[in-house]
Amino acid sequence: MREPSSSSGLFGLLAEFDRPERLVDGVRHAREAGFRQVDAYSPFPIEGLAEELGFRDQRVPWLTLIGGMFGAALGYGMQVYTNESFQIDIGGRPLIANPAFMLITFELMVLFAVLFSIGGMLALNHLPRLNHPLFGVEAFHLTSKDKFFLVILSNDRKFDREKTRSFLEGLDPVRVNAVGYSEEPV
Amino acid sequence: MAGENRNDPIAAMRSHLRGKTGRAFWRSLDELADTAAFRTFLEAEFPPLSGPSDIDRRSMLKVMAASLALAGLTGCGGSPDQTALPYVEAPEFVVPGKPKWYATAVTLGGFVLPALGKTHVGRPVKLEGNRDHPASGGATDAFLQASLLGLYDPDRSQSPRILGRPTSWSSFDAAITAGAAELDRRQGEGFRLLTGSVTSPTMLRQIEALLSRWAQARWHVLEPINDDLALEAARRVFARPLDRHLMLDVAEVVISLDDDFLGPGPRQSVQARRWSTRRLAFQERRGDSRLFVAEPTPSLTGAMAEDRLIASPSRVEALGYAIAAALGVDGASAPELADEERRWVDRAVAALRKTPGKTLLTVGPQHSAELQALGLLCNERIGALGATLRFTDPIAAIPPDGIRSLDMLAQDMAAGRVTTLAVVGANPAYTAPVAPDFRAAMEKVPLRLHVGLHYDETASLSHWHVPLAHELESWSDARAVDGTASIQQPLIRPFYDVRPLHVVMDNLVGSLGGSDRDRVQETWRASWGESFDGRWRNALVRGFVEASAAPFVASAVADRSVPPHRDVQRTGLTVVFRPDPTIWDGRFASNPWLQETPKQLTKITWGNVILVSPALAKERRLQNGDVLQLEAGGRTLTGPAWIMPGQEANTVTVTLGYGRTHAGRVGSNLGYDAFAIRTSDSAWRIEGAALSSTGKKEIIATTQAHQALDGFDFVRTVGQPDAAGSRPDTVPGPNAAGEQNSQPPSFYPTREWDSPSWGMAIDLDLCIGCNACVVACMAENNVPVVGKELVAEGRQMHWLRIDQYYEGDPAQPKSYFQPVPCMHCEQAPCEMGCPVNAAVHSFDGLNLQVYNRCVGTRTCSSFCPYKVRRFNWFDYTGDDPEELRAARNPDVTIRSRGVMEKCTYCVQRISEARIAAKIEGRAIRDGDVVTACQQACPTRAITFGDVIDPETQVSRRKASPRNYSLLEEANTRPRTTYLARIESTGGGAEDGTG
Amino acid sequence: MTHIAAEPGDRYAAVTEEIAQIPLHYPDPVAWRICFGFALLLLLSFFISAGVLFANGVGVWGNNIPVNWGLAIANYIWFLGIGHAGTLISAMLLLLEAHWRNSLNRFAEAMTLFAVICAGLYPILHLGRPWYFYWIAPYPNTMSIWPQFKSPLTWDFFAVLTYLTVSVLFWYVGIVPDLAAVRDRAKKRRQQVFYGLVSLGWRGSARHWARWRQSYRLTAAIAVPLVVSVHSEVSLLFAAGPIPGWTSTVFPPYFVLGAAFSGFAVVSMIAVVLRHTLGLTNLVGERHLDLLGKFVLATGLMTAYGYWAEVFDAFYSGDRQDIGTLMDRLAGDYAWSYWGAVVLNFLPLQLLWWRAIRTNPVLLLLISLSVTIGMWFERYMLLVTTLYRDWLVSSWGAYHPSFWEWSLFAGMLGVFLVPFLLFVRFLPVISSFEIKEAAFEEQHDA
Amino acid sequence: MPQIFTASADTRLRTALLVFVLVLCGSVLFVGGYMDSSYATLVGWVRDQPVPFSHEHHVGGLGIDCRYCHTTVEVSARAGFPATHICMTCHSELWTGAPMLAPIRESLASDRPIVWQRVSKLPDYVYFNHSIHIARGVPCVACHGRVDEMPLMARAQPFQMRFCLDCHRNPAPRLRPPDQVTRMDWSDWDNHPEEHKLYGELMVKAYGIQPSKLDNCNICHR
Repeated sequence: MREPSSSSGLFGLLAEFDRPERLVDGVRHAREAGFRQVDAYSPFPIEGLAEELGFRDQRVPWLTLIGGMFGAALGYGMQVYTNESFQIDIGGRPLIANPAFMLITFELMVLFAVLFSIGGMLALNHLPRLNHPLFGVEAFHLTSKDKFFLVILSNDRKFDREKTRSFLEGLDPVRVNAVGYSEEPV
Repeated sequence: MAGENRNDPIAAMRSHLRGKTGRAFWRSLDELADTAAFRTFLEAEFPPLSGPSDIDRRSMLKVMAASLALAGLTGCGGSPDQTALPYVEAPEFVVPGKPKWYATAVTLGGFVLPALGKTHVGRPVKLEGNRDHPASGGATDAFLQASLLGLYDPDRSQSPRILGRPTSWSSFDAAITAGAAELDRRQGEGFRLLTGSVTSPTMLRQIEALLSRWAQARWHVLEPINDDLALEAARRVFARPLDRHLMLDVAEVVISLDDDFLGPGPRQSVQARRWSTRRLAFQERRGDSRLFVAEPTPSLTGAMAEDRLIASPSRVEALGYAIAAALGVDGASAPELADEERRWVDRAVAALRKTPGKTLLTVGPQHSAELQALGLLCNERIGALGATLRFTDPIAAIPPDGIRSLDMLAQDMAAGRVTTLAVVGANPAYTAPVAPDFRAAMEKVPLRLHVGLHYDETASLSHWHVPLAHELESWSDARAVDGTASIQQPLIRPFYDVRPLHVVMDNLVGSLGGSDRDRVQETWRASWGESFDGRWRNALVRGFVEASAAPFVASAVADRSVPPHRDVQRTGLTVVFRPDPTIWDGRFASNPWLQETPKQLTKITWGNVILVSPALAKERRLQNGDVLQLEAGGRTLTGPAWIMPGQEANTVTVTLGYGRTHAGRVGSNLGYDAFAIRTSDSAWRIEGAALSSTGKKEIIATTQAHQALDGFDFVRTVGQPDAAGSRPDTVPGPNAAGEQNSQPPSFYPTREWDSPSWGMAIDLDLCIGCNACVVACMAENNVPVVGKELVAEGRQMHWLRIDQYYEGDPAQPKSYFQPVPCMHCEQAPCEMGCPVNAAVHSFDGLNLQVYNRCVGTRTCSSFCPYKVRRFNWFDYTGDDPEELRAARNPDVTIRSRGVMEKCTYCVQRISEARIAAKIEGRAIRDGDVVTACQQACPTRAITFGDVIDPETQVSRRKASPRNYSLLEEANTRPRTTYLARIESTGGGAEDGTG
Repeated sequence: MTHIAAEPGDRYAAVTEEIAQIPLHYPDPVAWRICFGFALLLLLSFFISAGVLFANGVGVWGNNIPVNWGLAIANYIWFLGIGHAGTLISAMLLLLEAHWRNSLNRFAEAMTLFAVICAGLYPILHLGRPWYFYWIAPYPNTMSIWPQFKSPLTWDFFAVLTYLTVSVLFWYVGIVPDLAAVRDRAKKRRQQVFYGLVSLGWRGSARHWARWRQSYRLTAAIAVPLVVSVHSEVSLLFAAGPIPGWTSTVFPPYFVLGAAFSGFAVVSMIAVVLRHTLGLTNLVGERHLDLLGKFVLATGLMTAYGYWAEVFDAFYSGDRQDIGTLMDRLAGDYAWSYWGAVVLNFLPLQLLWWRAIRTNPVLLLLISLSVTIGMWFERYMLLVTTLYRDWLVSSWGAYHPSFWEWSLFAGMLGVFLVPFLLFVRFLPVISSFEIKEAAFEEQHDA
Repeated sequence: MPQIFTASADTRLRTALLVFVLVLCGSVLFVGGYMDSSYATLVGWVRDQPVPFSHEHHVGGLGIDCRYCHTTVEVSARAGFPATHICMTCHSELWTGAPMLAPIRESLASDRPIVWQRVSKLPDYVYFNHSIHIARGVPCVACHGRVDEMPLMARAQPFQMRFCLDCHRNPAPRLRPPDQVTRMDWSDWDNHPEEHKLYGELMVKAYGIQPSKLDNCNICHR
C-alpha cells in the first residue's frame, strides 16, 4: 500500500475507536464504501482484520520456504564440497557420510529459514520506520495501549476531505483527526 | 569401597540374565584396602590454586633454565629460526640434515653397554644398541637409552672446586703437582685411590702405573651393587674367582633361586637377549623353555616364571639345600620343607632331570657365598658346568683386598693411616655401608679429593672436587660383561670446562697436559703393536675390539665340601635390599627420563617405597602411602609403604638409590635412603627387622592406579606355542575362536591398502617389562618430562606405556606386562571425534596427529578406548634450558601447550626410509623402518613393518594363532596387535606335566 | 484473567500500564542495584578465572588423562539444557494456542538466551589453544583445509550457533510491539529515543500484524524441532564415542528431556521470584505456577525413566564393560553425583502431584532449585563416572575440579545474571500485547 | 503524541545500517586480502644481509651452479648455506680487499659463522626435504623463483600450505629432467609447453608418484 507523497501535506484522516469490534466494523464499512487506501491500527493482532483490509500477502511463508531450502542446500553442499576438495580418511568412514551430514544440513536449513522469514517480514513491513505521520497525532500513542485506529489515506481515489471526514464520523468513533506531515518533532 | 559389594550384583544379575555366574574377581588391593590410592590422588589433586602452583611445582625441572652460551652448540643453526649460521669451514662428511652414526659405549658398574650414537651436525641426539656387538647383539636397556640425557645434564659439575668454592684449573694443577711431588718423596705413603668397579684397560694401566710409582699407595674399589659374593663362591668351589656366564640361550630349564637375571643391571640386555633366543626357538617348538623361580620379592624374572614360589631369603637357602639333596650332592642334607615348597622342589628337580645338559640352576648373586657355592655343585651334578653355565676370569679387576677392599680403607682411614684420599667416579659418602662408618672415617683424612661428573655427597665431603667429562664426550675403553672390549669415542666436544677421566688420572701423579685419546691409544698400541692402526680403526667403526671376549675357562671343581645348612629362626621381619630399577644405586638420580620412568612392577615414579606383603598390610592395617619407620640392625629409615602382591609375607623390600642430598635440582630429596641401614656384612638382607607406622601419609606418583586384571582378556594366554589366545574365564574374541584375521562386521566400507602399510606386533611371551622401549621412545620423540606432582595427577606424557597386571590371589598372583603404544586403529574413534582434521588417517595406515592443526578439544582422547593419547596441559618445553634443547631430536616437532600428542609409529623414521627408498628408486625393504621401541627391545618382543606384504617379519607374527587385538569388541581394527603369552610349556604339555 | 476489570478497554489499559511501567519506573531499584552489584562481582570472577586459564593453560584445571573433560563440558551441557525451556514454552505452547504461556514466554526466552551464551562460552574456554577456536568454522584459508564435518563437535558448533541466532530473533521479534508500548509511555527524551530505536517504529498496523504473525508462527514451528535437534547433537558428543556408559541410543531423548526438565525448573524459579519482586501476581497467577509444576513433574518423570532405562540396558546387555561403568556410577568414587542426581531429581518432585504444593510459590521454588542442582549432578555424573574408568583398567584415573574450575563456574553464573538483570530492569518482562490478544479472543469465544 | 524522530532520522538510520554492513564485508575482504598479500607472505621482500650477496651476479652473470654453494641439496633435507671457505675459494683471489666482503674475511679470520637472514623459511612443524624434490626433477625455480634475476635475495613464492598442496596435487607440469633442475632460464622449454606436455605425465608414471598420497599430512608434518 503506497503512502501519499508528503508534498500533498495531508497524510489522511484518522478515526479513533475504543473497541476492536468497532474498528473491524469501520474497516468493513470503509471497504464497502469503496475506500481502498485504508489501514487499521491496534494494540494487538486482531483475527481477520487484515483480511477485511484485503490483505492477501503470502510472501513471508514463501520466503521462509526458500530460506529453508537455501540453507539446506548450502549446508549439504558445503559438507560435500569440503570433503571432496581435501579428501581425508577419517577413521575409515565413507568420504561422503550422509547420515553425519544431515545434522548440519538441518541446522542451516532452520537458520536460514528463520533469517529469511524474519528479515522478510521486517523488509515487507518497511521497518524500521522511526518517523511516521501518524506518530504526530496526539492520541496515536494509545494504539499500543487500548485504542483502535482507522486511517483513510489522502491518496485514495474516493478521498475527499469533507466527505471522508463525515463518513468516518458516521462510524461513531471517539474522534477523527486529520493527519498531516510534520518535519520536525513538535 | 567398590570392592566386593561391587561385583556381587554383577554376578547375581548376570546369572539372572545370562543363566551363568561370572567368576569371582578381586579388584585392586587398594579397593580391598578401601581405595587408599584414590584418597592420595584426592589429596594430590586438590591443592587450591592448583594452577600457578602447578607451575611452581614443575619448577624443579624448570629451574634448569641455566642460561649459558654453549660453545659446542651454537654452530648448529638451531638458534632463533630467522637466522642461519653456516660453517666457516665445512667439516668433512658432515651433511646438515643428515644424521651420522658413531659406534661407542656407555658403562654401568664398569661394564660396557654397547651403543651407536646418532648425531646431528655434531650433536648427539639418540643412543641405540649396536647390532654387531657379540654380547648384546643390539639389545639395550633403559640406562643405555637414558645416558644421553646424562650428557646434557645442566646439573653436571662445570668447574673444579676447593672447599666447595669454584676455582680455576690452574690452581688445581698447581696443587696437584705439589701434592704429587710430596707423595713421590713419601713413596705414596698414605695415598689411597678409591674407584668404582673397573674394566677399562687404560684405567687399569694408569692405576698400575700409579701403584708402581708409589709403592705405599693402595687402590680400593666401591661398587655398591657387585658380584663379590659370586666371585667368593667361585673361589670356594674352583679355588679361584671366576665370573659366571648364564647360557640362557641353551638352557631349556632354568631354576632361579632368587636370581633376577632378567632384571635391571649391566647384564640385563645380554641375558635377556639370550633368554629370548631360547624363547623364540621354543615358540617354534625347537626345544623347551621353562623357568622356575623362588624369590621373596617380585622381580622381572619371577614375572616371567612358569612356576613361581614365594619364599623368604632363608627359605630360599633351605630350598637350595633341598634341591642339592634331591640331586644327590654329597653332604647336602634336605632340611624341613613345607608341602608347597616340597612340591615346588619336586617339580623343579623333575624338570632338571628331564633334559640333562640343557638345564641350569642359578642362585642370586646377593645370596651367601655358601649357598651360591652349593648352587655351583648342583650345576655340576646336572652337567651344567661348561654347558649352560660357563666361566671366565673376572672381567672387572679385583682390588688388592678383594671383597674386604672398602672395609680396609675405612679401617685405615679411621686409624689415621690415610693422608690423601682420591675418589674417582665413586660416591662413597652416599653409597658406602654405614658400618664400618665410612663417612666418619673419611673426615679423618687430611686431604680428600673427589673426581666425578657431579658435585655429589662425596664431593661435598672433599677438599677438592674435579669435574669429569661425560663418557660421550671423552675417550676411554671398557669391557662388556662377556669381556669384549669397546673403545669409547666422544660424540661431541665437551661443552663444559671439564677434563676426561684418563687425563685426570695422570694429573693425580702430577703429569699435566696430553689428551685422553693418546692415553687410550697408548694402551692398545702396547697390545697391538704393528697392526695398531687397522685394528684401532676397526674397533672404532664396529664399536668393539674383535675377538676380545674373555675366553671360557675349564672349571674343575676343587672343593666339594658342603657347609651344613643353618636354619635361621626368624624373628620379626626380613629386610632385603634391591637396586632401584630406574636409577640403579642413585647414580642416575639426576636423570629426569629415568626418574619419570615407572618402576616395572609398581609403576611408581620419582621416588622409592617400602614393599610390604598384602598379608602384612592386612595385619598392620597399612595402606599405600602410609609412612612407615623401618628398624633394622639398630638403624632406622622412614618411607612410604606400598602393598606388593606376591611379596613374601614377612619380607619387606627397600630399594637403594633415593634419599640423595646432593643430586642436583632433579634428584635431591626424593624418597628415602636405604644405604642408611646397609652394613658391609649384611649388604643384601637383614633379619629381625621391625616396622612401625608414623601415622603420616605420603603422595606416591604412580602411572597405573589399578593393576588387577579382573579376568578381562586384555592380556591373553595360551597353553601351546601355536594355540589361539584366550583366557578361559572370558568370552573369546573371534581370533580366539580360531578364525584368524576374521574381522567383526562393520558399517564402514573396507578399505584396500597399498603396500607398504604399517603395523606392529608385540609378543607378550617375550616382553619382560624392562622399560628400555619406554625410555627409547622418550628419547626419540622429545617426550617431555612433567615431574612428580603432575604424574600424580595423571598427566604423564609417555607415548608408550607398559601396563602391568596381576591376576589371581593377591598373595601369589600371576604378573603380566603389556606395552601399549597407539594402536593406529583403522576405524579410529579419535579421528571421528576431531572437529578440525588434526587426527586423521594416512595412506600408509598411520593414525596421524597433526600438532600444528590441533586446537585441543581432547575429544580424541575421550573417545580413545586405549587412552594412549597425551595432552600438553602446560607449556612443557618453552623454557627448557639450552642443554635439553640440544638433546632434542630435530626430526620430531616440539609440541606446544594445548595440543594432543601420541605414538606416531616413529613417523619420522618412516618418512626417512620412504624418501631414501624413492631416491634409490626401490621399494622400502622389510627392516628399513625400525621404530625406537623395537630397536631398544632386548628380547625382540616388538616387530614393526609392512602388514600387506605377507613375507615381512611383522606379517609372519600377525599370522600366528596367538595374534589378537586389544579390545576387539570395540571394533576399532587396531594396527598394533599382540601375541598371547604362552603360560605352560610345549614340552610340559606334551608329556602332561607343567 | 477474570479478576481484571470487566470493561475490555480498561482491561487492556491495565495490562499495558502494569507491564510498560516496570522499565520506566522500576518498582524496587535498591534491591535491583544490590543484585546487580553481586552479579558484577561474579562477572569479575569470570574474567579473572579466564585470565588465569589463558595465561597458564588448561592445566590449571583438574583435568587429566583419562578424565580430560571436566566441569567445563558438564556445565556446557547443563547450561544448554536450561536454555531449552524458553523456546519450548514460547514456541510449542504458542502453536498449541495455550494462552497462559503469554505470562511466561518473554522472560523464559530471555533466560534461554543468556543460558545459551554461557553454554557457548565453555567449549571455547576449555580448548587447549582457544585462540584457534575459529578453526572449527568453515572459511577459505591458506591451509586449504576445512573442518571435519563428521565430528560431533562440529555438529555442536553449528547447532549452538543456530540455536542462539534463532532464539535471539524469536525473542526480539516477540518483544518489538511491547517495546513500542513502552516507547509510547516514555516521557523522558532518553527513554523515548532508546525505546523508539529498539521498537523499530512499530505502530501496530493491521498489515504489519498479519506479516508479523506469519513469520512469528513459522519461526515457532521451526524452533520446536530445532530445540530437539540441538540437545540430541549435544548428546552425540558422548554417544558417538565407543566408551561404555556413553555409546547408547537412549542418549538423545534422555538429554532432550533432561534439558526440558532443568529448563522448566529454572523458569519456575524465575517466575516465582519475578512475580514476587515485580508484583505481577495477577499476571503470573497460581494457574501458571500450577501448570509449570505439572510440566516439571512430567518431564521429571520422563527423565527418571531415563535413569531406569540406563540401569536396565546395562544389565540386559550383560556386557561387562557396561555393567562395570554402571557399577562405578552406583558405587564408585563418584556415586555421590549419581545418587545426588537421583535423589534431588526424583524425590522432591513427587510433591508436585498435589496442586496445593504446585501453587505454593516457596515450595515450587525449592523443588525447582533441587531439580536444577540435581540436573547439574547428572551432567557431572554422566561425564566423570564414564571417563574415570573406561575400557582398560590400567588407565583408570580420578578427577577433582580445581579452584579455578569452580571460580569459572561462579563467574559463568555472573555471565548469566548480569544481562538477565539488565533485561528485567529495562525491558518488558511479560508480553502485554499477547495477553491483550488472548483476553480479546477469550471474550469473543465467550 | 509528538514525533520522537525527524523524517530524516530514517534516512540516517538506514545509511548507518548500510555503512555497518559495508564495513563488515570490507574488513572480511581486507583480512582475506592481507593473508594473500606480500605483507603476510613476504614475497618479494628483501632482507638485510651481512653481505649484499647478489644471486643475479653470481648465478645470472657468472653462471655458477646452485650446487656449488648449496652443496647438500641433492643428498640432504637441507640445501645448506655455503661455508665461508666456499666464498673464499674465489674471493681469496678476486676482490680480496673489497670492503663489501669484509664480513667474509672477518668470519674466516675469527672462525665465526656469518649470520645470514633466512629468506625461504618454513615453520618448524613442516619437514621439507630438498633431496627428494631434486631427485624427482622439481626445479629450484619452482619455489625459489628466478634468483638469477634477484640482485638481493627475496622470497619468490608464498610458502603457505596451499602453495605446497597445489604442486603436490598436480606435480606433472612442474617436473623437468633432473639434470636441468638448477637451470634458471629455460625459456625454450617453458615457452613451448606443448612440445613436452607429455614429459611430466610420463615422469609421474615412471616415478610412481601418486598425488592422492602426496597431500597426506604425514608427507610434510611429523
